[in-house]
Amino acid sequence: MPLILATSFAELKDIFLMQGFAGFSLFAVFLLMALGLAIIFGQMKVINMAHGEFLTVGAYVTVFLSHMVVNHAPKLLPYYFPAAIVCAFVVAFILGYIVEIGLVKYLYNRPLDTLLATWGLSMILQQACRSLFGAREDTATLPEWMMGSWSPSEGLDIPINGMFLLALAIVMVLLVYALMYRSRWGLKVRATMQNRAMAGAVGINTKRVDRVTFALGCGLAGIAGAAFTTIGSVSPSAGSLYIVDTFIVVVFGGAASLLGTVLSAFTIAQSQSILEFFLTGVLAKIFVLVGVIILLMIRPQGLIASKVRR
Amino acid sequence: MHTLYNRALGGRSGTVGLALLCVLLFLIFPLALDNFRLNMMSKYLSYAFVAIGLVLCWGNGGILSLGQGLFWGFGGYCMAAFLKLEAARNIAAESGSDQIRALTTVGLPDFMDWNQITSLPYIWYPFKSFSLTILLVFVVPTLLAYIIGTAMFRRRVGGVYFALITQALCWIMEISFVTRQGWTGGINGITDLRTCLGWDIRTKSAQIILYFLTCGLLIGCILIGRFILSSKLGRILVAMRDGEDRVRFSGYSVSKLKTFIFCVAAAMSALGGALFALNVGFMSPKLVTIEPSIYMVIFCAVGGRNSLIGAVYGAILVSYGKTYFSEMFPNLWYFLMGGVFILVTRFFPDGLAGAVDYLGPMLGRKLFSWIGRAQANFPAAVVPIPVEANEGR
Amino acid sequence: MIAELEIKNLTVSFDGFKAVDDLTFSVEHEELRVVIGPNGAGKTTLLDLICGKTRPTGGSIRFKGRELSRMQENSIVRQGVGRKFQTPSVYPKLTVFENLEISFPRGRGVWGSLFFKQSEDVRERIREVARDTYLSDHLHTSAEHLSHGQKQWLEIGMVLIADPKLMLLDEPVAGMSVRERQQTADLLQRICRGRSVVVIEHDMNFVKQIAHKVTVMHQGKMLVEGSMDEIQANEKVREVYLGH
Amino acid sequence: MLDVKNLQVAYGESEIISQLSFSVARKETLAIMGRNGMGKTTLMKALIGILKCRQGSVQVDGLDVAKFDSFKRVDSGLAYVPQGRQIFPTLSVEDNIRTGLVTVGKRKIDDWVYTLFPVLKEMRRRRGGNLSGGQQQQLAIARALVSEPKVLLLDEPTEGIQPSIIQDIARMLNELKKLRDITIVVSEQVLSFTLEIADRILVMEGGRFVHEDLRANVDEAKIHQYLAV
Amino acid sequence: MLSRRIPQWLQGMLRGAAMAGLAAVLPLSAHAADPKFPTAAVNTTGLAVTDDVVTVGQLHSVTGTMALSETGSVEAERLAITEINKAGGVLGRQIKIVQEDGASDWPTFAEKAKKLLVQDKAAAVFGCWTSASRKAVLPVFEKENGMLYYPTFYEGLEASKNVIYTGQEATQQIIWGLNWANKEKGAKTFFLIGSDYIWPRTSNKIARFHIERYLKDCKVVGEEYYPLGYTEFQSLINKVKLAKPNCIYSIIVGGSNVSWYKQLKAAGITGESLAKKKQILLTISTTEDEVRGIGGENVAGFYACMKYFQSLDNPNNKAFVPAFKAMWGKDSVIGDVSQAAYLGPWLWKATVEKAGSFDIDKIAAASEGVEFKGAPEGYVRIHKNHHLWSKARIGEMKLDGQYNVIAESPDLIEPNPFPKGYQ
Repeated sequence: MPLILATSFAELKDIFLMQGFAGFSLFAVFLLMALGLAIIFGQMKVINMAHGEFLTVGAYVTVFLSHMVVNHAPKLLPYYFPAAIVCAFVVAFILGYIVEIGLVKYLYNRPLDTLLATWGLSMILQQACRSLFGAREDTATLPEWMMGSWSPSEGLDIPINGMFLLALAIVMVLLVYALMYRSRWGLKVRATMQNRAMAGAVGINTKRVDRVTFALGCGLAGIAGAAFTTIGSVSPSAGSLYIVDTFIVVVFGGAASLLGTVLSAFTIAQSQSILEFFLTGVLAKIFVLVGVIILLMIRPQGLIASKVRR
Repeated sequence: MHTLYNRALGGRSGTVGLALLCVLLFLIFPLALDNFRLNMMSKYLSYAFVAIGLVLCWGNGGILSLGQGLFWGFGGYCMAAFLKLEAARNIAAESGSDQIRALTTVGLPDFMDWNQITSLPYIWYPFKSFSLTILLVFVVPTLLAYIIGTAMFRRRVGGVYFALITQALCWIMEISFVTRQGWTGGINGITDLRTCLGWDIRTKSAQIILYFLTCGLLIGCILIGRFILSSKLGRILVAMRDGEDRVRFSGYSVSKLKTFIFCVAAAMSALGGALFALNVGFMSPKLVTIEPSIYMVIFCAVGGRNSLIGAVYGAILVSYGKTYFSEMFPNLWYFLMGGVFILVTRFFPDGLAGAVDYLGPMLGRKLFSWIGRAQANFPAAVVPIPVEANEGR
Repeated sequence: MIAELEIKNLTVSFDGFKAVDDLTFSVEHEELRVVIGPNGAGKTTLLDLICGKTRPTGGSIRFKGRELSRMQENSIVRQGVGRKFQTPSVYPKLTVFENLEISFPRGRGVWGSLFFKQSEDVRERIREVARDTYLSDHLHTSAEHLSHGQKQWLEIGMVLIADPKLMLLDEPVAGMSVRERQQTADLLQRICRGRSVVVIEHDMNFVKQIAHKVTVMHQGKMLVEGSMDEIQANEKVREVYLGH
Repeated sequence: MLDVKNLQVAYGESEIISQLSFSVARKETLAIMGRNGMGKTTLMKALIGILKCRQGSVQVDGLDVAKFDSFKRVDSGLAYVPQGRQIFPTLSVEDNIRTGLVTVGKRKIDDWVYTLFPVLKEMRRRRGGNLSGGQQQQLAIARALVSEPKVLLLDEPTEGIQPSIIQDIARMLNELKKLRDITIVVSEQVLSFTLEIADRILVMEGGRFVHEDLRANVDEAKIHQYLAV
Repeated sequence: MLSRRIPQWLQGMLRGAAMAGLAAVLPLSAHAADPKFPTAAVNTTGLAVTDDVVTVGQLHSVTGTMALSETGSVEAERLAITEINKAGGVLGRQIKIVQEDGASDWPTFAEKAKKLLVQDKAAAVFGCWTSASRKAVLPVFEKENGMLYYPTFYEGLEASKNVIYTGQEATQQIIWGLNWANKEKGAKTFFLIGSDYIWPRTSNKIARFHIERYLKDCKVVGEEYYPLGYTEFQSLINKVKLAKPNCIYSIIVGGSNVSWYKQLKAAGITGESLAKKKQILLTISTTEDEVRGIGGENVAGFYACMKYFQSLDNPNNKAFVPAFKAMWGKDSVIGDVSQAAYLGPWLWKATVEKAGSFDIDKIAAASEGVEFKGAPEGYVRIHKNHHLWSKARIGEMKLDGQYNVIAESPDLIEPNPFPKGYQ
């Protein structure tokens, strides 16, 4: 790259720092997307093709709130975003709860059928968003503090929304970890997902666990949707763009492992970001996907697999 | 002869089902549909090839591929490449505009001109020959399926993982095709296909002939599918779906068998893709990617994942449903299609064929009792109709 | 006499846990060997290793002088090794006849199975095996409708029809009635003519009936080997296994 | 303590258990014996609610639980140790035991559990799936016991377990009966084990009871005959 | 905005229903065939033209990813048709619309185009947005002899008897804009960015050629493409920072726009910061329609080169904007493409009246020289090559999502879809 040669060393250092951070913020994006699916697909073995649409729902909730705030209470603009995240979670959670009762609960142990049914669901949700909010793109008005960049030195700009995403992703991972592996509720989930009948026979209300777990996964997607309004647009079909990436991250990580999901999101994000810098966006995407598929062929169980004699 | 009757036609009940389909395809549709709708039917039927392939590899072999669009697309692109080159050779005679004529290099597809490609890329050379194209239509996708299948099944990647990986492969294919637009026509695809060996495929008569060609090849694929399923291989497939290890320890190479059936499905898909290019005169990366691949699985699921004939009905019904709903309710048809998918998976996991198996005997009994009564009223007049047509499937 | 099956220093570990630990073991021609041992002693893992389901971490498995430990499962089967699993794995949706037909050792390749012709000798052989395994009356019953014991027999039949030189049977009489056990014992006596058989079993009465020689495994290692009487007299065996 | 009346259980068309009635007194240990396929496991699954009963009532301490889901039955005082143990393989031993604590709403595993099953204390950080069969059996019993049941259902606890551990289990159950106010229903095929723990023996065949004996005057030969045919 | 968009959705539906009702009722009550133009004379090829109704097709994506871009065109075309109907229709005939959904899927476009022409016998079709959808339907229109009014600015390299291109072809938009950047803003180095498909690629090719050949001492320092719908532009932004071009030339399309501009801002690149370093960002793809989705605060200070901006100050536009808002809600915005879509029905009406016939061949022949003086962009005229003569303008983005028009080409620019030397 003759370009690089023409630039001073200090500048290069800044660019590399920023590029490294670009990888981190992509990592945060992947992680937020994949967390909900890691629960729904990784634990419950439901192939939820409508996962992207739950993300869209969360994003629309945020946009809706932002318009409300702008129109009716502009003073709250700097503070509304955390509330929007909570609302996005709640709405997506409730929607997920309803979907579990109405559809998913009939399809446990038929993973490939969940794929087809949730594909239908995703069409319905997309159209519902389109009918309610219009086909056009919309955007959330962000609080001023979340826009722009943090510039510790001249030439070095670290995007604030990227930092926010990264922080949010880390917090969410820790919360999910605590919930799944440190709480009694997580114990119930893990027991139920391993052996539904037996979990019932030791006194766990498995139906409720199923409903809440699925809804939780959807709620996490809602949070991801809210977070994405900081970097992207909202449109009815926005969610469907992420679905393949999300599945790749979860599968590559080793479906049932939270640590695996984190590692895989990191690996994929950093390699894509680095390749993007030296190649072009499309080539980077192709290389990363092919690489992941080859690795999955060598190691079908994913990066981290639980080793146990069953 | 007798074994052939039993194996390819599937005995009596199979023959009846096939005969009904033939009547529908060769008589009722051509008589009842106008040329426009008949051409659409050819399009639907070219999807049915994929569905039949999926019945073999998913319904019977337990291998769900969400990447059938890949093979369908390769078949289609191979055929489209040939047709495009022919159109490009005749551009001077065909084009409506002097300017286009003046600016187009004869023998070079128009999109290459737009991308400043001055000579035909080497990978396009084989498509100058019709026979080589036909060969490639089958060889390229089958070889691809062989490579994917061998790599994945050796490593025992199966079930959901296989489905998701093939889906990703589809996506890779789409973005590569889009980005190499000088070679592939990019996101536009290969459009404006005109003649095949000098025969204008856009005329009414050509479309009718192509319709019958499609139907004939489709029936051929059903027969091949029947032949495979009725062989020992067919039973091993079912056995493999239910207990892979046992098959392995009966001395079979599971990965080879799986690869074989996956290749068969790929070849059938490719044939469908090639026919699509002929019928529609068009090939696009939009047809190759994830969404159509899922639709293809849905055709198969709606028809009944175990039934070859059901797959054809599934493809016709879902595609027609999509056309009909979107014509009637251009703003709301997503609701209707989505609802259909949910209802089918929820209430008819075995699709139409399952519903027929379930309802058929019941209707048969009703019919029988009705005939019985009729006979009681008119003693010698009515000969009982055999009711076992729907049984034994 | 040269041993048909020779296992030397075989080791396999899962996640640091050694399921089979430096095991050396051999079976002779036409011998019926029974392997006993407490749960988790590595008996089933041993069979998995021989038939290729599990790859060993170290050591060698030689059958008739050929090394098996690097072969694919289906190649091992073609060397003449047949395996019956602990929980009977038959094809539930197929009939007894079809189950046996699939297991018939001809037309195992892709093209072979596609153009496999069900000739009279095949049918005759299927009937013969069905007779041997007491299933003559059920030839056209779906396997899912058989009783537990009959499924066990069917699976033995499926292994038998391939005429293996070494049969590995994991708990063949589990879930059988006493009468069925007797019939199975007779069957095994017949089977081991012309081939070697390795059986895993818990039922000591049954073991007494069939075993030529007994191997006791404990914690992945061989504890003792000998006739049933010697085993029952052995102090160590009493300690770990029979208890008091 | 446990009263079962006119119980009927079926898989699809075929009825496995029909019109079965029996009752177990407080602190009594009832053994249900019979060969494979005679309906013992079906009965157990129906009692804990993994299988739905078509008809009949199941009263635990006077409360009819026949229409309840499994978890509510556990709440009402039933506990279940299934055939084949069915511990949660990727959960640690500790977590496996904790799943049983869900109904009582406690977090901490009481000391008596480890007193009763010392081997589980050693293994408490291991994954359940990596335990040996006998250890898994103890784990499954511990998991059932921590929910402080009134009635403990044990389905073939000796199946596939080495004889020495079978002895241990029998000893442990007898100790338990002394320590706690517990009623036990156990299904078994091994008569020697049964005789060590049971107060009363019912023999099951074809989904109904065909023979009853108190331990005091058990007719071993007769029961052997039922088990043997 | 959104709080009142929910009722707007209902309103939209009601309006649609009302319009359908209008179309159904009006002809009955209205006069019979215009005696000057009997149906037999104006429709000799069996189009769906009766004594009082003429059927046209409308073919856009209302579902799928492209629906967000095409909605504006659907609305503008409906407005034009409603206005024409109110003004007495075309040759005394009311226009009836058959709407079809292209579903963002090119093969579907081809299928629906064929349906409109073969089954519905539509006298004209207003539709398509992406180049790919146009390429898909083009053979159908040529084969079945239909008439398509295509609204989007596009790459050129095409001229068909059966299409009227109401948007600008590449040279009308690119060359004048680059000259402006070079002369007025002193841009010497350019970084070309685009979505990965034919329009951005072809446009950038023309741009590169123009920069390297015709602009003095100018060069292209980077050229990058990203897939449609892509949302991660940080690596690209770093590359741009490294290259330090005077002009970031952006042809990002659709949903990616929002991510692109939001991430630019987050990386510290704003109109203000660029101005300090004597840099500019010039786009030819981001209309007011997109800016609404991006948020004006993210794009303020960037420049766009187009032929129409909503803020354009002329009498036609002063009437057009309120009419549009009255029909589609006061929050609606109008972008370049929507305006071009609005021209379609009017140009068709003028052409039909000029030809005195609905016949496709006659319309195709009569199109040359047809003018529309009421065009919101000012004045347009159809060229022999079926493209429009039109002006080019530069707008500067403002915080409120509107453009400030800061420069305008003095004359109408001749459409030249096959520019010599540019390929």
